[in-house]
Amino acid sequence: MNWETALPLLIVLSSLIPGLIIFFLAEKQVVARITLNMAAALIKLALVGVMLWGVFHGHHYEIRLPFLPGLDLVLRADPLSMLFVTLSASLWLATTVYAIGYLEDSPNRSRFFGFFSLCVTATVGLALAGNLLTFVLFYELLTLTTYPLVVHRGTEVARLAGRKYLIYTVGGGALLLLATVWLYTLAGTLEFTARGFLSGLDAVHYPALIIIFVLLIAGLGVKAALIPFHGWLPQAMVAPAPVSALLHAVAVVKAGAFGIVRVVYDVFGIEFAASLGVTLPLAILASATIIYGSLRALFQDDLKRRLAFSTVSQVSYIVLGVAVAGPIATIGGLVHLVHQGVQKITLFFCAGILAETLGIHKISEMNGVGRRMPWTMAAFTIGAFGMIGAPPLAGFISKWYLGLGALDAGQNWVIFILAASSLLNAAYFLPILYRAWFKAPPASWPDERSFGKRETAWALLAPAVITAALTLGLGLLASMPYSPLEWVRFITEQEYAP
Amino acid sequence: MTGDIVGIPWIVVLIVLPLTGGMACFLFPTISKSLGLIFALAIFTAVVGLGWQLVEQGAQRYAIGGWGASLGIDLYADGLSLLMLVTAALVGLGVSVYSGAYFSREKAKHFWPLWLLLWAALNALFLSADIFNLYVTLELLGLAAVALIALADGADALNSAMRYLLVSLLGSLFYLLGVALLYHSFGSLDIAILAQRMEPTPAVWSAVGLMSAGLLLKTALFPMHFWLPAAHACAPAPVSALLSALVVKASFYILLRLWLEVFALTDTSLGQLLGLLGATAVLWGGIQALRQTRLKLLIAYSTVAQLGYLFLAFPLGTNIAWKGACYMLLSHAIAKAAMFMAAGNILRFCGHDRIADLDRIAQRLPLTLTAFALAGVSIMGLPPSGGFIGKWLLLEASMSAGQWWWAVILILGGLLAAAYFFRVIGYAFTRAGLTHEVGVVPARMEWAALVLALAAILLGFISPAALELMGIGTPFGGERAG
Amino acid sequence: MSGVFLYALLGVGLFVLGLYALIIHAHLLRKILAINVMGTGVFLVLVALAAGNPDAPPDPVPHAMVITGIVVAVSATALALILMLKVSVATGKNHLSDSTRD
Amino acid sequence: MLHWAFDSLLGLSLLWLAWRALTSPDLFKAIVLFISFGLLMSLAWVRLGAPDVALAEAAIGAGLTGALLLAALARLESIGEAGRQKGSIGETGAHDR
Amino acid sequence: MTDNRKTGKALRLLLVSLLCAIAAWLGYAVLGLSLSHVGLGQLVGANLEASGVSHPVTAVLLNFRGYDTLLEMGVLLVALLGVWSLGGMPDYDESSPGPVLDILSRLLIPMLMLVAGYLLWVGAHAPGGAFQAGSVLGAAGVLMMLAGWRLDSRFAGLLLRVVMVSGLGVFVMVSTAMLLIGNGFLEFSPPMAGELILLIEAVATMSIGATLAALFLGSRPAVGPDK
Repeated sequence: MNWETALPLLIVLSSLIPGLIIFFLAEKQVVARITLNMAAALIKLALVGVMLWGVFHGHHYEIRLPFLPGLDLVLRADPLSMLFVTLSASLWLATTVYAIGYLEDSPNRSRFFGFFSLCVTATVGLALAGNLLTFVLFYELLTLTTYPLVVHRGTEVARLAGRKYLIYTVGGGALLLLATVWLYTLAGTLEFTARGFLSGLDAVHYPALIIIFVLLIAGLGVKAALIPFHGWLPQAMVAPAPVSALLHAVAVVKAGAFGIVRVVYDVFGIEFAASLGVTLPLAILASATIIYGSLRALFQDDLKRRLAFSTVSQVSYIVLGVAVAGPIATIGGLVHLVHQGVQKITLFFCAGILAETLGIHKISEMNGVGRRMPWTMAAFTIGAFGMIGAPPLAGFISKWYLGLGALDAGQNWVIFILAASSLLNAAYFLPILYRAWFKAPPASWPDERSFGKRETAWALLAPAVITAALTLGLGLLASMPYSPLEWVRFITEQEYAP
Repeated sequence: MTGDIVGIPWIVVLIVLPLTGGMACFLFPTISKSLGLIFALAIFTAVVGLGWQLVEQGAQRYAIGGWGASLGIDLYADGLSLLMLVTAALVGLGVSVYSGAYFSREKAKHFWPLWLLLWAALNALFLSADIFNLYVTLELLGLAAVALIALADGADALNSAMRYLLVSLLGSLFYLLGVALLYHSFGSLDIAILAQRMEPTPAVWSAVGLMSAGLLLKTALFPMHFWLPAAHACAPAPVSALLSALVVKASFYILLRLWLEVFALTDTSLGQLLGLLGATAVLWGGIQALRQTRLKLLIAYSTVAQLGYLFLAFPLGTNIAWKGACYMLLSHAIAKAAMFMAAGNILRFCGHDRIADLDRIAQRLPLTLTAFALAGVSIMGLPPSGGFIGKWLLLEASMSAGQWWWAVILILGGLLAAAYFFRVIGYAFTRAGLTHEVGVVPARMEWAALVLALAAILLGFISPAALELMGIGTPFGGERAG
Repeated sequence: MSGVFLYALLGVGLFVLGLYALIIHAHLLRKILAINVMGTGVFLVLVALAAGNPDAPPDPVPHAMVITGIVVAVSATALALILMLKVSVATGKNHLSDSTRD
Repeated sequence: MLHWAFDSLLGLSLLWLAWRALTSPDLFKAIVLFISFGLLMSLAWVRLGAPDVALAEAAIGAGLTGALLLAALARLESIGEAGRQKGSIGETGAHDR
Repeated sequence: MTDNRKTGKALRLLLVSLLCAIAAWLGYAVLGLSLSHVGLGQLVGANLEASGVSHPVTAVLLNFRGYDTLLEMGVLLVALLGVWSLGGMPDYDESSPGPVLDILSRLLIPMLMLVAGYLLWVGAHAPGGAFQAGSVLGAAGVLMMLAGWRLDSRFAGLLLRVVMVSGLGVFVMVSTAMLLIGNGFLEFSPPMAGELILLIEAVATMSIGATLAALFLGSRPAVGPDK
C-alpha cells in the first residue's frame, strides 16, 4: 500500500469519512460541522494538487480492489480524470463556503452536509474510475446521494421533482448497466485504455456494438441532459441554491458529459467510433440540444429555470466537441468542461445571493439590482459574458477551439450551430444585464435583509467573486503551463494516434 | 489449535445446538430471552467452525450412526449448504437480537422455543442428503413457521396462518409422493446414489413433476404465490423477516439441490418453463408491490418478485448463473430481513404502516430510515450491494448464454423495485407535524435492522471470497455449457 | 403380485380424491379431512410397492417411513384443528376469508 | 383367487368410504365415516404385510385423529352457539356444506 | 344466480377431468415400476443383528434411520408448542361423567397402560414399539380426560414440560453421548445397542403419550404460579 496506490483512495476517502461523521453530528454542533467540512475540502484540494503535480511528471497512481471474480474496482489517475477531479475539488471548496453561509439556520443541516460530501465522493470516484464497472458504481451512487438533496426542502413540490429526477436517472442507470454487462461479455474486459479496447473485435459484433453505444449514450445522456432526457434538470431547480450550483451545474451534469467522453475515447476509441459511424448522429443530437436548450431558456421568467436550460445547452458543447472527430475540437470540448463549470457556478451563486438577500426569484423583479448589489451583479455579468463567449473570458476560448476543430475536421455546419447558439445566449443573458444595470430599482425589494454596510453575507459573496475572477483568469492566462488549456492539450496527445 | 477446531464434527453440532436450545427455552421460559441469545451466538460460531472445516478439508459427508449411504442417513455439507447456513446464521442472529426487544414477556415465552426449533429445522434441511429426511425437516419447518405466524393475535394473522398451514401440508404431500416414486424406482433415498442410478422412466418424470410442484408451492413461485403476501404481512415483524429471508428459501434450496444433482435436467424445456414463471413473478410482484398502500404488504410482494429472480437461473444452467442466483438469494435474505425489521419499527412508532402517512420518519427514526434505504439499495440491485453482484452475475450469464430476454427481465425488475422503493422513501422525506403520540422504539431494534442492512451492502465488496467459498465441492457442476 | 399394484393404484386414487375434496370444500374441517385422506393415499403407495417380490419379506424401510409419516400427520392435524377453532372464534366463519386474494 | 377377490373388495370399500366421508353433507357423519375408513385401512396394512403400520394406523390414524376431530367438532358447535347468542352473524349451523 | 352456478359446475367438471388425467398418468407411472430387484430389505436383514433389535422395522426406525425419528419427535414437540402458543381454548365441557363412562374408564385405563407396556417391550422382536405404545398411552390419557380428570396444578409447571420434552431430549442426549465415547453421532455400538434403544423407546413412549393427550386437551393445563 505504497504512496502510489494510496493517493487515489485517500482522495475518495477524504470526503467519504467526514461525510459519514457529519451524519452523526447533532443539529446544533455548528462549529464542529463547519470545521469538518472545511478541513475535508482543503485536504482534498491539497491531495489533488499533489497528484496533479505527480501526474504531470509521469508518476502512475492506481489502486485495484477485488470486486467481482475477474473484475476489479480500479481508481487510476490519468490526465483526463485529473481534469475533472481538479474541477470538482476546487468548486466543492467554494460551494462548501457558500452553503455554510446560505443554510444559516435552516433545519437538518447535518443531513444536508452529509449527503453533500457523499455526492462529491461519488463525483471524484467517478472521475478517477479506471474501468467502466467502477464508473457505473459511482454513477449509481451519485444518483442515490443527490436524491436526498433534491428533496431536501421536504415540500410536496420537492418530492414530485425528486420523483421525476429518479425516474430519469434510475432508468438511465439501468440502460448503462445492461450495456456494460453486454460489453463485458463481448470484449472480456472493461479497462479504460488510451485508444479504446474494442477495435480488436471482429466485424460480426459491429451491430451489437452500435446498439451498445446507443444504450451507453442514452444512459449517460440522462445525466448529461441531452434531449429527450433533459426533463429532470429544470424541475430539480427546486433544490436549495448550493445544490443547484454544485450539483446541477458541475457534478451531476458533468458526470454525464465526462462519461460520454470516457466512452467515446477510452472504450470505443475515437477512430473506431468514427469508423462505426456513430459520432455524426451524436454530433447532430448535441447540436439539437444546444439549440433547443437556448430556445427554451429565452422564455423562462424564473432566473434559476433560465440558467438550468442554459446548462442543458452548454453541456452539449462538450458532447459536440467530442463527437466532432478531430484533435482541436476535442481540446475545445474538454476545456469547455472546465470553463462552463466555473462560469455556470458563478451564475448560480449570484442567483442564490439574489434569492437569499433580496427575495428575488423572477427576472422581472431584477430592475436596478446592480445599484443595490454592485459586486454580485459584476460577478453575474462576467459569468454571463463568459457564457456568450466574449473574447477575454474562458467561454470564448472553448468556442474558439470548437470552431477551429470543426473547420479542421471539415464539419462546416458546426460553425453555424456555434454562431446561432452564441446569438441565442446573448438573447437571453443581455436583457437580464440591461434590466439589472440600466433600469430604476423598485421602491422596496420583495424580502430584503440588510447586512449593515456590506451588500450581503461575505460567505455568499466571496465564492461568487472568486469564481468570477477565475473565469477571467482562465480566459486571460489560457496559455500558462498549468492552465486547463495546456492540460487538455496534454490529454489529447494521448488520445490520437501519433 | 486448528487441529481440534477441524476435528469437532461441526455438522452434528449445528443440528444438536438449536434443538437443545429450543428445548432449554421451553423448559425455562422466564430466562428464555437470554438463553435464546446465547444459543444464537453459539450456532453462529458453529457455522464459522463448519466454514473453517470446509475450507481446510473440502466438502464433508457424515454418515449418521455409521451405517453409510443407502441404509443410514448421510449429512452432506458443501459450498451451497454453507452459503445457506451462513444466510440462516446472519439473519438468525439479527432476528434474535431484534426479538429480544420486540416481544412482550408473555409472547416471548412462546417465540424462543419455536424460533430455535425452526432454526434447527433449517440447519437440518441444509445439511441433509436424504430425500425422506428432507420431507421431515420440511414438515418441522412448516409447523414451526405456522405457529410463529399465529403468534400475532388478530383475525387476519390466524387466517393467513391457517392458509399457510394447508398450503404447506399440501406441498409436503406432493413432495412425499415424489419421494415414494423415486424410492421404489431406484431403491435408495440418498441424493448422491439416486443421481448415479437416475434414468428417465415415466415414474421419474412424474416424481420430478410432483416434487417440483410441491416445492414450488412452498417457495411461492408465481401462480402459487397467493398465500405469501397475507402470511408475511400479518406476522410479527421478526417472523415475517424469518419467513421471507429463510423459510421460503429452504424449499428453493431443496429444488435447486434436486435439480442440480438428481434431475440434472437444467437445459430441458422444464427449465425454460421455470424461467418463464420466474419472469412473470418478477413483473407481477413488482406491479402488485406498486399498488399496495400498506408497507408490509409492499415488502411481501417485493419478496414474490425477488423470488422470481432466483428462477431465472434455471433456463441458463451455467455455473455463473447458479452462483448469481445464490448470491442474489443471500443478499435478498439479509436485505429483506432488515426491511421487515425497519417496517416493524415504523409500525411500532407510528401505530400504522400506511405508506402515504409515513411522512414523519426521516427526522424521528433516522436509523430505521437509513436501514430501510440501505436494504432498498440491495433489493434494487444498485451498486455497491450484494444484490448488485447477484444481478450482475445473472446478467452476465444470460448475455453470454445468448438468452438476452432474461437480462431485459432483470433490468425491468430492477426498475419496478426502484419504483416501489422510492415511493416509500419519497414520503419519508416530506415534512409534516406529528398528529398523535408515538410508540417508543428500543434502540436495539433499530440497530439490529441497521447492522443487517449494512451487511447487505458489505456483501457487495466481498464477492470474490464468497463466490469461492460457495464453490467448495463444486455443487453447481463444472463449467458446463450453457 | 397383482394385489400390490391394486393397493398402489388405490393409494393414487385416494391421493387424487383427497386433492379434489381439498380444492372443492371451503369448510376448514373438511379440508383437514381431505389432507388426511391424501396422506393415507401416499402412505398406501409407499407400503404397497414395498411388498414387491412375494417370496422375500416386505422391505421394512417404507414401513418406518410411513410410521413417521402417520405421527407427523397427526401432529399437523392437531395443530390445524386448534388453529381452525381459533380462526372460527376470531372471524366467526369456518372458512378462509381471502382478505388479499390476488 | 380368493385373495384377489378379498383385496379388490377391500379396495373398493375403502374408496367408497373415503368418497362418502369427503362428500357427505353432515359433518358428524363425515367424521364417523373417516374413523371407519381408518379402521379398514389398518386391515389393508395387515393384508400388505405391515403389522407395525396397522397398529399405528389403528391407534393414531383412527383412534386419536378421530377423537381430535370429534372434540374439534364439539367445540366448533359451542363456538357457533356462543357466536349466535352474541348476535354475531355466525354460521347458521355447523352442518352446512 | 344461475350463471355462476353454471360456471361453478363447468369449473368443477374441468377440475375433475384434470384430476382424472393426473390420476391416470400417476397410475401408469406406478404400473411401470419394475419391482423385482429394488428395496433395502436384504441390506437391513444383513445388518440386523448389529442393530441391537431383531425386528427389522424397529431397527430401521430407531437405529438405521434413527435421525428421522429424532426429528419427528421434534415435529411432535413443535406441534405441541404451536397449540400451546395459540392460547386458551374453550375448555372441553367436563360435565360430570356418566356412570357408564366412569366404570368403563376405571376398567379400561389400567388395561391400556398394560397394553402400552407390552407393546413397548415386544417392539424389540415383533411389531410394536415406541409410537404404537405411545399412542395407546395417549388414548388412555384422552379417556381419563373425557372422564373429567385434570392434571393437578402442582405438576403442571416444570415437571409437565420436562415430560413433554423428555422424548426428544433423551434421544439427543444419548446420541451425543455416543459422540463423547468415540462413536459417531447416533452410533450405538452393538453390545449395548439393544439397551440404549429400549431406554430411548421407554422415555419416548411416556413423552408421546403425554404429548398426544395434551394435543387433545388443546390448551395449556391450568398452571400454578409459573415456575
